[in-house]
Amino acid sequence: MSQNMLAMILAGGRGSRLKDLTNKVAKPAVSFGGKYRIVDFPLSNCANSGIDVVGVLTQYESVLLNSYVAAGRRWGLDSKDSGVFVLPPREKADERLNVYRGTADAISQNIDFIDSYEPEYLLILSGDHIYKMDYDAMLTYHKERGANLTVAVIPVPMKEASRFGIMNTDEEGNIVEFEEKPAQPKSNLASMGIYIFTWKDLRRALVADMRASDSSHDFGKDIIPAFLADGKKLVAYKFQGYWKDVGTIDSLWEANMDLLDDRGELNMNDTSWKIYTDDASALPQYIGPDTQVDHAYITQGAVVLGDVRHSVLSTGVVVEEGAKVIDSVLLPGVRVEAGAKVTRALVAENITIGKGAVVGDAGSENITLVAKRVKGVE
Amino acid sequence: MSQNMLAMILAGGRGSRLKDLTNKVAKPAVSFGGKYRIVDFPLSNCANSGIDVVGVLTQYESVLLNSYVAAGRRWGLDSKDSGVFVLPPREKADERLNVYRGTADAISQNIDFIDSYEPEYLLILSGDHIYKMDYDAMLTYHKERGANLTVAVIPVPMKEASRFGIMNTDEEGNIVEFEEKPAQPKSNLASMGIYIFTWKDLRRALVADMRASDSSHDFGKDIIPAFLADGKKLVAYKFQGYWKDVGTIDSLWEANMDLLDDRGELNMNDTSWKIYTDDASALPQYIGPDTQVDHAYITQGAVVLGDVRHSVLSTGVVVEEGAKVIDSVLLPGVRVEAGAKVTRALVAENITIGKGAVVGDAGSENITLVAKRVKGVE
Amino acid sequence: MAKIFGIVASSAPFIKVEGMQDYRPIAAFSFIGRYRIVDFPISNMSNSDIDYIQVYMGNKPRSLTEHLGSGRTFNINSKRGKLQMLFPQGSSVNEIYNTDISAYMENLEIIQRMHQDYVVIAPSYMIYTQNYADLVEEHISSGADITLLYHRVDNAKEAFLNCFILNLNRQKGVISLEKNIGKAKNRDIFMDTYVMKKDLFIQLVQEAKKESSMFTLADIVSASAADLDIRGVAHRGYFAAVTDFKSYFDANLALLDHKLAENLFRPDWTIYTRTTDSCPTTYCTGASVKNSIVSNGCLIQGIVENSVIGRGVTIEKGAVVRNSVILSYAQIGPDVHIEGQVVDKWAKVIRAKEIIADPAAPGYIRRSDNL
Amino acid sequence: MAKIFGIVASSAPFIKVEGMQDYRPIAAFSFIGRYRIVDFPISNMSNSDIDYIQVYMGNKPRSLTEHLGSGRTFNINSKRGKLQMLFPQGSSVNEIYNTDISAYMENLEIIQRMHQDYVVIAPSYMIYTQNYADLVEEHISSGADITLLYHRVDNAKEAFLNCFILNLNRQKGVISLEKNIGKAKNRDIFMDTYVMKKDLFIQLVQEAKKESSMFTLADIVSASAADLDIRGVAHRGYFAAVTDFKSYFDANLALLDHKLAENLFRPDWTIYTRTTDSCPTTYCTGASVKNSIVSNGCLIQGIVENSVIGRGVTIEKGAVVRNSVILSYAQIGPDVHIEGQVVDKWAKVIRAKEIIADPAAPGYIRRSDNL
Repeated sequence: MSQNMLAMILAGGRGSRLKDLTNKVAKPAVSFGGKYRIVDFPLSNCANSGIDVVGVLTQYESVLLNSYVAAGRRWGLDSKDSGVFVLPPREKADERLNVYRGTADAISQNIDFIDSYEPEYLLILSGDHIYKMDYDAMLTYHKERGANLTVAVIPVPMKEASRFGIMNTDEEGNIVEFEEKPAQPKSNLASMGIYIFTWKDLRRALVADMRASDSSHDFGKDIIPAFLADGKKLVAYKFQGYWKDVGTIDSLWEANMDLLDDRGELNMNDTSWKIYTDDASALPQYIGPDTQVDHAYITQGAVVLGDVRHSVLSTGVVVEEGAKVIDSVLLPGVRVEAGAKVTRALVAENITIGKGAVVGDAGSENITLVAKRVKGVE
Repeated sequence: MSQNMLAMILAGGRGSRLKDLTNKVAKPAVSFGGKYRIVDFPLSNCANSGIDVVGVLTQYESVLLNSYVAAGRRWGLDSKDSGVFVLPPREKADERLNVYRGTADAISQNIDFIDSYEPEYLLILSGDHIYKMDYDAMLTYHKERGANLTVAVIPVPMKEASRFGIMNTDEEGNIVEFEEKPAQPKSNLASMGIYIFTWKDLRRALVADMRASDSSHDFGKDIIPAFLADGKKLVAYKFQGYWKDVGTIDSLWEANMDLLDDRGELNMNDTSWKIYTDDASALPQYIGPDTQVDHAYITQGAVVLGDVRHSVLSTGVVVEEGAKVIDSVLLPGVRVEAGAKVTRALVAENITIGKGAVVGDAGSENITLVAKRVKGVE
Repeated sequence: MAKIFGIVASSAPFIKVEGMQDYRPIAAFSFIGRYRIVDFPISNMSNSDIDYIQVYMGNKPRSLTEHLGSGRTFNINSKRGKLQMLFPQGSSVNEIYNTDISAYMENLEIIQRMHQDYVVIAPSYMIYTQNYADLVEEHISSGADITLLYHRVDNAKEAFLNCFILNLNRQKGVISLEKNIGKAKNRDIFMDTYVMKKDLFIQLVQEAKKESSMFTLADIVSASAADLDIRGVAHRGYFAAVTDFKSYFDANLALLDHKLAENLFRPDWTIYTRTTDSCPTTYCTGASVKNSIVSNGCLIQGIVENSVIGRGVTIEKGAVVRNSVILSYAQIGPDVHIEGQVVDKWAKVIRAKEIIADPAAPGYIRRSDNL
Repeated sequence: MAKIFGIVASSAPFIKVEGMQDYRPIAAFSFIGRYRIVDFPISNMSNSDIDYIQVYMGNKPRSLTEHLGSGRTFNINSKRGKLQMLFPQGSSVNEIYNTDISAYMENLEIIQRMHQDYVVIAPSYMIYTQNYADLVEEHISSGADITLLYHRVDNAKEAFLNCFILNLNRQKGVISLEKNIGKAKNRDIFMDTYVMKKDLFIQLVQEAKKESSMFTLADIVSASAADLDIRGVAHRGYFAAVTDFKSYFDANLALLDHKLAENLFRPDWTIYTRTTDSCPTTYCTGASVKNSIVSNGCLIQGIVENSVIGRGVTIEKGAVVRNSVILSYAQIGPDVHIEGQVVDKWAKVIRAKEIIADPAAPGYIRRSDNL
């Protein structure tokens, strides 16, 4: 069955800046927003954009990620010709088991998979951004402009531009130059790491790149420069809306906090563009008789018997009597025992904060990551 | 969600005795019986035995196998708590990407996956046998006998016993000795490579085996002998019925031919124990106006305009006018052009036998594997 | 294990929930926000490894059809098993003819073709958990012809008024079934749950049909009490029957007792339901929520106490909701005060500033109403 | 691309297929063994990227409900889209009231809630392929209010007798719709397929209801021909309408022309259907099969010519089947000779040794019959 556009999600990296959160799970599988995982965003965007087949390129500790995304039913990607396919590096007849040497190499090693669907276009995504985007609208733009490659860009404040890959464009939105983290940025259009390639063009470039001994096999470092050098048509597709890289504990916490701004820029309640996820078999949330819940984002399966202020509570979280949770994100299964106090913290899955314990610091610049059981205070 | 019994299918090997058939697909994904793939048998057996979660341990060129088994809907293994999970070797936080060093090591490396389901029992299967078996009945036997390990065995002719792993049992069916391919077999009970372990016992043995530097990390060579040495209770579960290892071209051809014996020992038409597979979107088969079809097993999507005798025709096979197919197995997408003749051959997927060409030999001892396009004769 | 198939019966025509039932069968009623009543019998069966389940649809089957889907939601293997929906054939003008027996007669060919030996029949208007595999084991080892599940209650004078009661002898043999007309407090309420062999079931259905066009399965079982070995098995744990509007309201609010809720929803006995992919609920600054069950997708800006809030409900600033059951997507406008109400799906209460009833006689606001 | 939702209409009450229709709606009729007629409109929609499809169910919805499932079979994303089954509310005693309009009126709230701008309405008793996305594009660029799909035929005297014909002007404007009563050979048969804006559709439904309780959508469209810009678009390719028993028989056998079948079933336009997981078919020694379409799961020991054989059919030794349509799981016993018949599902012809009819007036053997 041929598909017009296939999506490939680069889910590889260890995500070591997320520290102990990624000891047991790959970054895209990290919990987010009470009931979601980060990878739900690109996958739901694919489903809502009418994409049927998604490849997920994994490498590091991917068993949870694999089994999570393989159940494509969560995003409706399990109908007759649809599927979410996990693509780890694999042993071939003529070579030993490989690892992916770079983002472009991850695609190169799966050319046979992609070819089997005979796509006209290939959409490349990364697995660690929070945003909602209609890739079909981007494809329409790619076709209208007759581009070989369309890169989604988002305007960032000029003073932060040097932290990003910057696309310098002409008046018509053609990309004339790409600079990775330029010291002196000429533009504030940051690459979102979202590419639509005309497949036959990318395929040719990948085959050449595989043979190039000096290549780092990376889209930003090798493929885009090669496209530019070859005089290919590269256009920038400007995205408006919420978009956040959640590569650090602080940015992950911030993105969670942004959800408290209900019906905000990232409107999770918009039924025309839902984010789908695994549906936990949990009771609705229960708010006890003697609690204060002031500005909170809470999901089913949470039991709140203590006080919660300006916080995000995930599935199965229990806040016991007299406990206080302030400016914090509690990931699934966290238990805050009676009288404990959690402030400005991100508490990892299934962690218990013992009776009367105090974690986090209202005055600290950084968010406290709590990834180990905290003993109670007698 | 805890599961009573998890199944793990060892799908790893290259299957090099299947020669060019496994250049592009792993052995369990090889086509069989017109519309099936070999791995449909253990997976359908799991579904019909009420097993919800199946892990598939892959290594070699597994992209087709991965994407095939990951769509668990084919076997109904996609309901709320079900799934077919592809488990390749993977990079962990503390070590580099591993390969599976043996059958037992493949399980050892996935202890965390198995533990997450808290199973009481673990069923180990291999991915290259054709048979129908109720694993739930075997589990009942395992529990009744209070065994630590139950091994499914099948009686083989005594003179062939030295080709198998042989289980020597006492009168009560307890396994007292295991001999791999014994020169002087004491029994004709061959191991089918199907094990039910009480998980906590196997888990302990695997942890020990991982540390043993002299171990080959193999169930037959290491784990079973260790169980025997430890005085664990090992029982043999006698299986009656059709069972065939399809590890060579000849045995694969034979197993296909066995299907011509309709409603035979392996009754594919038994609606109480269906073998599920991918459903091709194909027309029903069409038999042309001027053909002879004499003893054939043909599936939907085949178009027969020539003559077919004692053969198996898969999805999308076309036999053109005047062509003859005799004692042969045509895998999906094979086209036998006008006037060509195929005898005693197994023709690989999507191969075309050109006009008037002649392949195979009625008198040869071995089956001819046709894995490359055969040119027509003008 | 014995081979069992399940039947989820449609509620009898004499059971009427005013208002709510105009829009959907009781089976499709929302329960504590997230569930529908039919989730309980189906999850009980699925968890008991019964993977072939027939659900008899009543009138207005659309919402129930969508909710049930292919059964994947309920962890039923769609290849090995089947969640089959069976429809009444052109419902009779006079609904006294719409008995369970007539539904079974219409689908007798399908029932006869089942290869399982035993059938468990469960109601779609009662809420309880029960391991049916265990019940069938008990049935088989007792040697009974029919096993009926019952629940001992001490409030049969004012509750369970449309249910049957079992009259049992000392050996738990069933002497007869009779309608509960509130004569005594302590009664053994029949949970409309049967275990028997498939063949006996078919025989009883055919006999009932011969006897009278108005005969129900309960009637023929009662009439057979002298001839067959019919036994009662007591059920323990949470049990509610939705037989009228008040019992629906009470069954929801009863689960505000969180201990009771944890008793009904045990980790080893999942109650499955269809997801709507709604996002978590937002509690705004100024909201105050006490002793309430809240579903996902809500926006809460007002005061909520002792209430059950369904999915996607909006409770605006200054609104007060007490002792109420608010169904999905309802909207309670600013400064509106609601007490002792069931507010049906999509209803909007904006202009009516005070709708207050005693929870002993709760009020009802119709679906999609604008007040 | 314009946002479109699809409606698959239930066949009108005046369309009757004797025999077959006693057991299932025409939508659920088997077609060349493997398919059901409803597969065509749904696959056409799915392939046109229409992922929200309403199917209006007629009487006896069970088999159709099971066939449709959640829509996954038809490659519809179950999250983004929906294959929704809508049921008639207690069918009227007098079936002239069971119009398409009354079904739409009953579900008007759901239709109004759709967020798509355009609707494509397709019949469930006609077999053809059509890219609806292209048709909607054509509709939009033409500026028409309503676009109707039609097929030019040259056998309207003897076929398509229950269909409407379009009277078109030179610009393909629709002057009127009328019933085909076989007056002329060359006619533009209306394919019961409409494109219009959702709002206009709702308006027409409401007008039709006001006009007369017996008005159909075709009636109100015909009545609006003077006021609205209604245009015809010609369809090319295979087209069949199952409006009576003979047309059902003919539509099946017509596809024995393998070139015609390849024209209807193109590789880039998959017709989806639900799998039954049946195994391949066994042709035994001594069997002889010529010019026939054979489904999976059959056991063929006899002679089959110019016939369509459904799934799991058994044709025993010495049996002869010619010019016939054998539906699933039927059994043709030893030495039985069948010609010009439709043998319905599960029928067994064992004792009747010769059942022969002229294909011009084919015979029918009822479902589950034993002959």
